[in-house]
Amino acid sequence: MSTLTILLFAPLLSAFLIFLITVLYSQTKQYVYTFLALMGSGLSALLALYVSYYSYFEKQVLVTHLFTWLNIGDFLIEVTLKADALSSFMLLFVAPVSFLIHVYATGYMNNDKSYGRFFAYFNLFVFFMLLLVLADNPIVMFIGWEGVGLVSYALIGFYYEDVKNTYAGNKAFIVNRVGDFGFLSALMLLFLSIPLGGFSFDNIFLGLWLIDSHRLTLIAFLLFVGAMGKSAQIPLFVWLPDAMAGPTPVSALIHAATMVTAGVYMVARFAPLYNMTPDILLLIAYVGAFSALFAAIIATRQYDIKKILAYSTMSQLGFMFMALGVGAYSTALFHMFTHAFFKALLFMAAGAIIVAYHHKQDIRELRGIRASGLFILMLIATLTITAIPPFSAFFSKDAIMSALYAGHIEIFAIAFVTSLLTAFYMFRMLFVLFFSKSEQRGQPTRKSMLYPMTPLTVLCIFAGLLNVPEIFSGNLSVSHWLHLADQSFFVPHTQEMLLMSLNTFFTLAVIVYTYKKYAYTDAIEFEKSDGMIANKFYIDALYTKTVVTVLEKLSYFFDKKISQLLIDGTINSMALVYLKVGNLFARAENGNVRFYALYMLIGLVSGFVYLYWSLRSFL
Amino acid sequence: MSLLIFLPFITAIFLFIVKMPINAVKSIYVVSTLCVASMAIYLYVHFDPNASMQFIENHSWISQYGINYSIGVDGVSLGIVMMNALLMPLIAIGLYKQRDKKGYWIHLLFVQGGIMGAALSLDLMLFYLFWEVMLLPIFFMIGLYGYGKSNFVAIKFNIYTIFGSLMMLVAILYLAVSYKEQFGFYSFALDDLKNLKLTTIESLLVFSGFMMAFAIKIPIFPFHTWLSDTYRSAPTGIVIVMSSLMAKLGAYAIWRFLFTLFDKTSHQLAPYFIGIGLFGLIFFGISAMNQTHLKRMFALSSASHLSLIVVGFFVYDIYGLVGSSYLIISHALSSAALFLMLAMMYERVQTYTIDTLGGIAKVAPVFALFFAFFALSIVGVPLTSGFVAEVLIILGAFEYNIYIGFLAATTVLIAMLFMFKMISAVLYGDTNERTKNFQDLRAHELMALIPLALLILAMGIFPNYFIKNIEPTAKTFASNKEVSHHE
Amino acid sequence: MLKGYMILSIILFSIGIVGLISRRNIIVMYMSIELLLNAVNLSLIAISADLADSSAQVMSLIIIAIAASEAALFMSLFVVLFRNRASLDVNLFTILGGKE
Amino acid sequence: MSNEFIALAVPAILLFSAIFTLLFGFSVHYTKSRGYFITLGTLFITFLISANGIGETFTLPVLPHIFNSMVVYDAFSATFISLFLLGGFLTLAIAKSFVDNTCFFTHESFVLLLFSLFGMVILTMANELLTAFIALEIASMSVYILVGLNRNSLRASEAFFKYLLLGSFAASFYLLGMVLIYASVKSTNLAVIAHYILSTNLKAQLLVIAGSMLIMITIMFKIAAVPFGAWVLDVYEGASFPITAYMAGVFKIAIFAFILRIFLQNFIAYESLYDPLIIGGAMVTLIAGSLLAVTQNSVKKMLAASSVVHSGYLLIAFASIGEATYSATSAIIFYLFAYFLSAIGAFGVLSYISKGSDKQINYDDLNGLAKSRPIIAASFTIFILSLAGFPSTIGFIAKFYIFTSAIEAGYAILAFFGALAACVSIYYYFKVIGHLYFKESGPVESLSGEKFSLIFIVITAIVVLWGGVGTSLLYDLPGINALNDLSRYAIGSLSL
Repeated sequence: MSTLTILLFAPLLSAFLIFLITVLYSQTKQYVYTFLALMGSGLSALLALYVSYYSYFEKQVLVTHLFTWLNIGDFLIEVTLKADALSSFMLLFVAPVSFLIHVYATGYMNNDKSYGRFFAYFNLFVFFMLLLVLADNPIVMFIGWEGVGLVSYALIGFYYEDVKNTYAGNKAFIVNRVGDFGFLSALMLLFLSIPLGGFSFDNIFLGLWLIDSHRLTLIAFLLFVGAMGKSAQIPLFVWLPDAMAGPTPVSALIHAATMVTAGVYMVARFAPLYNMTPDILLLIAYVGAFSALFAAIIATRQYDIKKILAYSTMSQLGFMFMALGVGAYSTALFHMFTHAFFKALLFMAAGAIIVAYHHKQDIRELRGIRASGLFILMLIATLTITAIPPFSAFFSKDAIMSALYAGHIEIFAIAFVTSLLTAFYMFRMLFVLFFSKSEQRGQPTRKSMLYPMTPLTVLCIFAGLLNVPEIFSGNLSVSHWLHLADQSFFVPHTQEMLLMSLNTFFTLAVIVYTYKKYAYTDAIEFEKSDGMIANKFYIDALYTKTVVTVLEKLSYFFDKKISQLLIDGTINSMALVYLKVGNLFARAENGNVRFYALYMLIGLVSGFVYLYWSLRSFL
Repeated sequence: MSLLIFLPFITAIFLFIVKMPINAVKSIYVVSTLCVASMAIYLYVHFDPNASMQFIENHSWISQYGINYSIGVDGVSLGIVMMNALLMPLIAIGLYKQRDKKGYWIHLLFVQGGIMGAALSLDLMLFYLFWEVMLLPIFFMIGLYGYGKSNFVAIKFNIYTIFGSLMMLVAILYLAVSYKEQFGFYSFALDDLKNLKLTTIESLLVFSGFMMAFAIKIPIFPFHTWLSDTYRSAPTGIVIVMSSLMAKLGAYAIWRFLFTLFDKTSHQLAPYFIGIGLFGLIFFGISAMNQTHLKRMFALSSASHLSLIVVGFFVYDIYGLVGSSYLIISHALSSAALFLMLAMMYERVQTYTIDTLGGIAKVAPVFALFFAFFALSIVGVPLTSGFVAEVLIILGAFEYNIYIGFLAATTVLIAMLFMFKMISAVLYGDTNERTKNFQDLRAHELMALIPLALLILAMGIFPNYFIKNIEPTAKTFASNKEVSHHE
Repeated sequence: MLKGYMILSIILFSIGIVGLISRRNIIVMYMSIELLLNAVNLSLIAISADLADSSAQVMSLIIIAIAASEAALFMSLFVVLFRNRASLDVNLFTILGGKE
Repeated sequence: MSNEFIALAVPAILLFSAIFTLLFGFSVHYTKSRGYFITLGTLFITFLISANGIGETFTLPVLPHIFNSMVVYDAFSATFISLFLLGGFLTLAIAKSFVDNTCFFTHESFVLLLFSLFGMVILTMANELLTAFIALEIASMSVYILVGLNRNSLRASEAFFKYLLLGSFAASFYLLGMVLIYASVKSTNLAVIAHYILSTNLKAQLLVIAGSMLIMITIMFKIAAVPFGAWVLDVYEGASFPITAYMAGVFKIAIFAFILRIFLQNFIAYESLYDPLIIGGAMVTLIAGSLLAVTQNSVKKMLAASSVVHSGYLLIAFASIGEATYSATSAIIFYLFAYFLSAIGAFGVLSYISKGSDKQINYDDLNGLAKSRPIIAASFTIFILSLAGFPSTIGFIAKFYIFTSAIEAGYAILAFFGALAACVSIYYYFKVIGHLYFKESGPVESLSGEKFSLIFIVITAIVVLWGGVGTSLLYDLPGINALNDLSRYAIGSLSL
């Protein structure tokens, strides 16, 4: 039993146990589930910390070979766990954050009738996520990849009594599957293209240079399609807002901190491949940029807390993809790192508010709530997301900005606008919630929900220190640790300084404007809640029209028209015609003996005619 | 090994003759099928992956025409044999409380014997015999225990399939006669007929004769119209047999006979059949989308998967072959389980229409769990056997041609189109008065379903253990391909 | 010489056939059948005379015998039919037949 | 015992017991069942005797100095004789219940049956055209009367009328043909004709060809090949069930015995000339027969029409005699055996159900039979399957031989055609099974089951099954192989 094995299977085991208990004995006390769930995630969290520590300081790579999954022809798939720098970095925040959110969930889901089922899924999710992270070949990674999608499907539709939730789940899974379609095809092509057998990442990267560039571009693109699906980028983002139908901890863990970032992780994982396909990189950058802007714009007209946060997630993911697009992989990952913390925190706070104010989610109804503790947490998180120094996101985002500035100025412009919009909608939410003349009080928040937030808050503030740029006499330690195939770009310190200050200044300006607009006013009431933006630019409607309806019609056409009418109709009518002919023929058999004699005569004559014809030469 | 074939027959005849209470009939059925299953497992354990054809038995039957009773098993047929042996007892266990008709079980035994014989026989005449004999009990069961206008459906199905088999019969005879012309004596043995030299047009015709039979059985695209009605009005036992065994038998026969006898022709025609297969894959999948009758939906979904199997076979490289034979097994398991659960559901709510259902998860969580699991295993999510098979087939398709590959990969999308909607509509939502006192799975039903679920998982997580039995045989065929490509 | 007889018998045979098909009265039909047989007899006799081979005459005698037995059958047939339907018109006897 | 004895014994016994029954019928001691069992016994004994001769190849002219080698007794005739004696035996045995339930089965009927069998025996042994004709007429005339046996039934008498009229019409063709042949060969002995054909050139054989054509037409009439078989539906419908079975099964065999002998011995030379005709005839027969069969509502007429289809199959084999003599001939023999078993069985079941009434049995009259009389239904199903050529029944093996011989002769297209016809036949045959099993029965009247007939029906059914899968592997029973050997010997005995 190696470390990684335990790390991976602890959550699975607890999930399995919880599942068994729920099935076998439904009157189980809640604390049993709690204990099991926290054991599973907690254990893996500890080990994750150990592993990443090990990898960070010892610069060692842990490898564990479990078993051979498949071995046909050259198609050799080993199930091997591998914690290199990248994986350990992922572990570093995935496992602990999951643990914290588990703790939070124990409070959030308290006295829920399907408490056990929830934690079974939750632990299962952790397992798949870790599998995704630790996999050392793409196929196993894909298994984890689909696994998380599956669990998220189950968790979105967690409250299945309302069918709409399950439909949201279906939507999420189907859209993800579209991405997976790209991913899988990419993997197949990749395997067929690399000459030497074995399919671990190392082999792939060894073989890359033998693949012709067109094929490679195609592969890179398809991989990115997969990433789009998971990370909710244009055009495959539609599922993310609906995914908020699930319980808030789910949104916090799966649709903010971990799963949705898998796309980023995957692209970073394939960095060597992407470095060989610059045009796809550019595409990624643009997709990221537009997704970010798009999401930010929509977010300005949302009223549901979780929806707003969902769009902000999408927007932040957009930032990460921009960074990837210009080849600043470690920067992207670092932003993902900080994002995990502040977004988790935001969701948790939102969840706390939702619980406290009996499951109201519309900020117009929640106006003027009074909860100082939550307000502070919310404020810190919001400041972080708007990248105000010295909060962690400042460092990560600034790094992205400067990278963009060095790389593509137009993308930089988009990013800049987006960040201002981010400030706008985040503070809009904040002010509307907390700064209002009207006043309402809810129940106090449970301890088990508050405790996990505190470490996250701390991390929000200080996590940035892990990767201080040398401009602040830091040494980008994370980037060095990851030593990904980053493309190097240089921005003069003066310019970078200027950028930062401009950024910060404008952000503050926006915040002030927002304060003027929303704090203690009813501006929110006067916003018209329809129109382009509020309706998400009619994208959903568009998809419904183009894809769903067409498929429905096609289905009807195939089944009713082609199968039943055309083919089956033909066959049946053949039988019918045969019967008709038979009846006609039966007429000839009219029972009159003279006709029978005539038939005989006809036969006789024709026979002799034939004989004459064939023997005429002898006559 | 003949016992595998004849024990069911003997039991059936015994049951037919002796009068006894229905429970005794069921238990005898279970016992005998379990015996068959244990023998099959013995077979599996002693199966040597690297030897080609084993457990061979050979006796002369009609000597003037060189027709022999010769049976044997290899990597190709192993899967079918195992499925046939394993599923049959599970049907009885799962439906133990239902189906209080003696004939039902007798016919099922006949079917099992027939399928077993067809899967094992190495002599074309013998194969044809079992292939046809199999139809009769199915015909009777549809007519006797079926729903709706079962009489018409039964006759239509019979004519449809027998038409195909007659074409095959003529083809077989043609082979035998031309063998006599070339080698001076009749033979129907597969190994002899391999050595035939046929002209292109001859082999083309004979090939299509065979293919007609198989295409109707499977069914692939234009021959599928008997499918949905038959599934709809057939009783569960037969639906399971059809979707999990009979159709698979057709697919298996493609490999066993067509690829063995007409290596080159298969290669020449491969593109067309791949095209038909892909078309069917998408066509059936989309047709299934807005079906309201669950059996019809699953009928079309299995048709879609079978088209994928056909694609995998005709791609004709090691990945395709192995993947398809793996999909045969895994889909047999999943669909059998699903149809079993449908029967259980029908017993509880007396309906198959989706709209009238809903909220089952609330009242019967275990049922819902299993149902969702099997449905997902059809969709082919990771850790289920379907995933492995689909990955392999897609890989083979990509190796064949990149565009084919993309089309084959759409299978990961197709199945979802209807599956998830169906799951939501049936399991989720709130209960209605039909489903509000829906009883959860009983012990014997669990006994039937759990093995299937475990097998599916095991095949999904440790595929290598299962595949190593198929692979060597597939390798030989794939290497044939190399040869015939070079020539 | 022979040719003439042959032609005659052929003509008779044809008359018989035509009569069988064209006439509606059963007795007339029977008569045309007799005509057929006798045409054959005639030709046999002629051939035997031509070949100076007596066996043909034996044959014709046998045929006549057979014709006689047939006559017996037909007579009984007339009785039966007439008793069932007071008529011997062929077109009346069509209750059997392929048509439903 | 010596073959000479057999050769004389069989027809002699038949004749004797026929006359005896005829006389005995007038005595006061006569009861129907006695007459029945006398006939049955005769048939059984004669069958045993003749069956003694089969299984080896031999040929012996019977008392040539007396009969002027008009009749010959060889393995061929022995085989056929035992075949249709068995057929007659089974028909009569199964018909027991029918005979008991009907008034018109007087002693004359048994006499006629025996006479007709006698005629067939002679026909099979005939080695000379006129003898054959006399035999044929003896047989046919008895059958004519048997058809019209039920004087009070309009159907029966009409069937009698049609059969008689057309039969004598056809017979006249035979005579004309014989005359033409005689005119050029100066003899009607088959051996002489064969020698003539071999020795002279085609120009000198024009008359022979025309004559053979006419004879063939008569035969085609007898075996009800389209367009000469128009009578078959009406006559089968009109005749009472046992007689129908007798005609369909037994009489056909005798006819084929003759046609095979004369074709193989003499006209094989014209085979290439006739093939197109026969092929055309086969196709037309198949089409017409299946067309007629699908449209019928009465099961009896359906079986009648299907018998036309079966003649079509036989013609397929017949067409391929030239290229594949051995396999085709043995196929024909096997097919006849298979067909007469199945047909006698099927008609027998019908007669069993009809309980002696001459009412038509429609499909709906079979409804729910499986519930009321499962054994009858089961055996009926077996017969039907065998007629449909479903595997594991003897009918399948028969079709298998037919198709094989056709392909071997190079007429793969004919085999394909036959397969299509078989596919159509599935429809009307399985309709019967459907009605037997799937339809709900009306009021089930319990008829007093005649055990005797039932037993024989079951036995026949078992034989049919055994013929399908039978093999000498399991026990030392004669299986399919044995039957094949029989036909081999039979053909071997013909002087080819």
